[in-house]
Amino acid sequence: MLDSLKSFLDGSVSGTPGQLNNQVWALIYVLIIFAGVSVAVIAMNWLERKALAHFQVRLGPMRVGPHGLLQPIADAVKLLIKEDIIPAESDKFVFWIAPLIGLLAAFTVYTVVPFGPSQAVSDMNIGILFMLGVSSLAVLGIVMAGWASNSHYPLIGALRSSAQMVSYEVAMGLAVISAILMTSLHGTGLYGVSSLGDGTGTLSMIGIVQAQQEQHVWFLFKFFPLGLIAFVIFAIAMVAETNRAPFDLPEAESELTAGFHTEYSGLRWSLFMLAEYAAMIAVSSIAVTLWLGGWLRPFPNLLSGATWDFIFALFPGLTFLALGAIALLGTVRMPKHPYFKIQTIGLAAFGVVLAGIGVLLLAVPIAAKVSNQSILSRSTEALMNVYWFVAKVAVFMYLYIWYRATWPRYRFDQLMKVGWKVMLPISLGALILTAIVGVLLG
Amino acid sequence: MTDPNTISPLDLETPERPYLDSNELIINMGPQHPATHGVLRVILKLDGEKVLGTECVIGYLHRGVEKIAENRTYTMFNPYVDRMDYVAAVSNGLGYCQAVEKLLAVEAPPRANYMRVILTELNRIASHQLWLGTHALDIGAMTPLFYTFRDREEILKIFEKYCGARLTTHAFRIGGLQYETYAGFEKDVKNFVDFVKPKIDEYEELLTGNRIWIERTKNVGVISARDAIALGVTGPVLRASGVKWDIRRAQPYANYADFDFEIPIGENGDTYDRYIVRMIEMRQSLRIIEQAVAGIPEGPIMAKVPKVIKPAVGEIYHSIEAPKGELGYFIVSDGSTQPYRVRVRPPSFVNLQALDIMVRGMLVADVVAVIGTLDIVLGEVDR
Amino acid sequence: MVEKYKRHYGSGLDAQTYLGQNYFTVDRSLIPDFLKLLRDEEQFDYCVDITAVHYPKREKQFDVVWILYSFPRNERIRVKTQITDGESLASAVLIWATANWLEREVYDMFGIKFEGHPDLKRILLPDGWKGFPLRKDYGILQQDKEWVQINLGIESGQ
Amino acid sequence: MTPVATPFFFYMLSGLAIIGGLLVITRRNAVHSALALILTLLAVAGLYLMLYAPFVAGVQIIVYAGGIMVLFLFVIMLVSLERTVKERQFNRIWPVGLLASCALLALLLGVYAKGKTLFEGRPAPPLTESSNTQQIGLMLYGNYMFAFEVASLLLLVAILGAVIMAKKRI
Repeated sequence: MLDSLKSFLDGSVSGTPGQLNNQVWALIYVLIIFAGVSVAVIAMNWLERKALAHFQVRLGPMRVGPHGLLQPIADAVKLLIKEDIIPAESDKFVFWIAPLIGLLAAFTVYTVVPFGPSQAVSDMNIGILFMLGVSSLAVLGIVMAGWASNSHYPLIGALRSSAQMVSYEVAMGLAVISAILMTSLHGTGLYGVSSLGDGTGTLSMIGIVQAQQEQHVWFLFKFFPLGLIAFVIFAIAMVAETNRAPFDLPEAESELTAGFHTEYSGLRWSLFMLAEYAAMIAVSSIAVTLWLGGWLRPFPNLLSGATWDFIFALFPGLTFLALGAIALLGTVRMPKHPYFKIQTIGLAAFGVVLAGIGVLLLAVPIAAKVSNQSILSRSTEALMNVYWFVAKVAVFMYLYIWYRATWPRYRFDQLMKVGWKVMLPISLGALILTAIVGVLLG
Repeated sequence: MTDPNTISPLDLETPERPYLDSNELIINMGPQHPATHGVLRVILKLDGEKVLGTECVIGYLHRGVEKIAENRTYTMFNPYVDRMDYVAAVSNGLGYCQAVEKLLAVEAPPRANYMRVILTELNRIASHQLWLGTHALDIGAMTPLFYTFRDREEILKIFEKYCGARLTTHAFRIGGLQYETYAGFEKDVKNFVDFVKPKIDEYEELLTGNRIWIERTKNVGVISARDAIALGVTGPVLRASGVKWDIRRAQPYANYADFDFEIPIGENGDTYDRYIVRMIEMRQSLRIIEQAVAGIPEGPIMAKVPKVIKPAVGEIYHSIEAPKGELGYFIVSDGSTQPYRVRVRPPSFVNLQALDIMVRGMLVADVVAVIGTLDIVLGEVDR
Repeated sequence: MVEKYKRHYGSGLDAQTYLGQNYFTVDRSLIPDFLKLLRDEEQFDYCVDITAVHYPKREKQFDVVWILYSFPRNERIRVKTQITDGESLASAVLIWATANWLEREVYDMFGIKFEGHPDLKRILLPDGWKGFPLRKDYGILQQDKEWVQINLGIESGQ
Repeated sequence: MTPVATPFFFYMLSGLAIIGGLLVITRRNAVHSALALILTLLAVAGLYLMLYAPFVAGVQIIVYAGGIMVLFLFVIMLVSLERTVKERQFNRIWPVGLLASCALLALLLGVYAKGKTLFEGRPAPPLTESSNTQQIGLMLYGNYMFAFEVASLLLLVAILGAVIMAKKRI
């Protein structure tokens, strides 16, 4: 067992734990990802409340911890100790299992999310298919929750949700196919024909990113604007897929009070929320992988070489340093009243921790450059991959919040109309054109 | 469109199509529901998501205002009217005071009238802002709510500085005003007008051109001018259906005849037109306020009113254009110090009646939009 | 207009003005015809309000008042009739749709019945409530104790 | 890639599939039956994975478990369940069902008994994992092009029929 641990670390082999059949590392990866996603959901929770508040000229959580930093923890504790209500007339078993299915589907997807060329639990050769399949199971949880509650509002919410998810999955799938198609096609649109890449298509998540690297183009820009169209279709469909504003009809609070989870409370309700945010991150990961070059840093080919690698490797550390600086700036701007003393200290400590992480992240690439040890350079690379992937996903997360603050909600029939009459034809057209252009240029 | 005269009451017992009732639902929307603006209960009969019919159950907030009036003197009843449409308390007070003044045959002095116009128009803007925020929230746009509440705060500050109260102001007295304006009142109002003009543009920027907003409001809750008149609908709802009728213009009260303003009308009588009409009304109110502040005369603020108000035997009906529609007071006097009967003609109550024909055949989401666009206040519906 | 109707209806109709506001006092039997006539012939197309006043000492206890408005003429008018307790009136729902809720409220508060109303039941008070609050013999602190105790499970609503 | 604990997973997945199948026919509540059917479908998808057919497994999950079953549930939820639970009309045809399942059982047993002789000697070599998807594509669009197109035409007819039935006026 130690061997298997070591062989992975010292760089003698490379690949995902799944490929290497290394169960121990697979387990460690799963745990890391589970913890990471949970933390990301908590962070997203805080960030959403804060950002939304600032969109809406208010402050958001300010009381629990400095600038409400501990609010998610307080919320989690509250939800855990809240009374768990199961309606008397509900279908107990289905009611009980529904949130679990949603959560399971949302988290299973992460087994194939490639945070780097070897930073994924497994690299299935049907990766993207697996992802779409498992995330389509999430709707089962919602439908079951709505039905099991045995109440009208949840039932309507569940009906809306199933119709919505099934219809948007079609457009989403077609957009995905046109990205997959690009893995096998030469030619980079605006940049003319090129013979980069080996020309074999792949469904593997890692393979798709590698194809983008080999072809020297993010699929977003390939066959411009065809890649862009497919991406936009996907970006819209994924919002509908995760039931977020402006497509949050299944839980439209002004119409259906809370939609499918009206009858849920406490821990079960929080499982739904966890699943929703996890699913948001998951679909954003798909979008990043398929169109935005996954873990690739900007211009991996144009600005290649050890120097550029080193410069880009400094980004993670610098980001954390900047976050730390913001926190410390907040500390300085805290009111001087003794009432805020503990908060000020807390914020300062938080800033110091962030800055410390930043320094650590800066130290790794610098040490790697100086000492030239393989393990250090390997971890620098892993760091960079994960950093760029997470940074790209974070952009999507911010977009989710932005949408929610800006747009009113669609009506059900309009949503279906957009799905079937606008998105589906466009994505189908984009797919066909991609194939034609690819054949003509290839 | 169903003929409003012959619309049948909702039959909750038998399904419309007895053998294909696979998805006919009866849903209670309210009394505790996020989008019913208080304790309104709407019984919806649905076919899937399509609304087959509605029935409003009201009265949860009934406080017997009309009964209270019979047991209070004319002066004592004045603060109670603020509690009906509590988001437009100033308008309520204006209507009541003017009705009693008419009964007593006294006339408020010009300065008082100018002040009354300024305060009621400010209140109209506040009411419309609250309507806009909640209406947008019902349709799913969260952000306008906070913008409108931020700006409404400035109006409430002016009220507070003037009379000490923010919501239920009790700003007017029978015969005029109790308080002279505070120092800097004109400046505050002028500053507010300058402050809020760009803000209204900001609301419009968020909503007017928004595709989703347009799709959610165009052709939703349509009511024709004929039906609107038959149903007694008044205020912006009636004007959005294309009837150019505003009591401020048709039968001017206070000194609205002195001011230059336009009455916006819509064409289609849908939710979008009602939205546009109210947005323009806010701007027109600002125009009136500007003119009033510029022309406010010096002079007394209280007419000669006897200490004990004892109108002669008789009855009077007086109505004003409240933000929500025609607000009327029908007062019967028996010659004593207490009114024999006060009947309030509440605009929200009558407008709410139109909900049924406006949403038949629409979807559940439209019910929410239409309740919002009718701009009802349950305190006034139930009294 | 007044002359014309006076001639037409004779003693059943009287027109008065108080403080510049015009109203007709009409006999109960003429009400349905007269209201319809006002809408069709005189263009009073908008029924502002329907209400009632209770005079317990009179033989005909109730005044029922229709407040009407004409958009084309920009004119308000009131129609009044007197009825005794227990007498019913013809519903105006088929003349003005808005009469629906307004008549329900009059029924709710005064117990005046309107014949031909599609759904005459209480509107502001709960179904099953006893008593009509706006009658003068109904005390301001009075309530339907039985209803409160059964439906709310509390001793008193006050 | 060496498989892990193959017999265990095989028996577990088969067991799940069989239990799910039994639950489908024994549950009175249609929603419960549908959920059991989903279990069966997922277990079968797992079996496909064990057969080195990941593409088929993925499609099984997307199409059956994710798509068709959601529509099933959609329809079931719309039907008033209280009445269907009481009605017995679906159970009247059980002799036919028994006959059909007996025939199927006989067929399967026959194949199992004579399997060696029916499919001559060697089983087909397992496909290498990486080329599986590609091979399916080549097969579908190469050897079985005609059958594939006929199947898609059939589906088109079905869609048209559904549209005509659902829509009263076109």
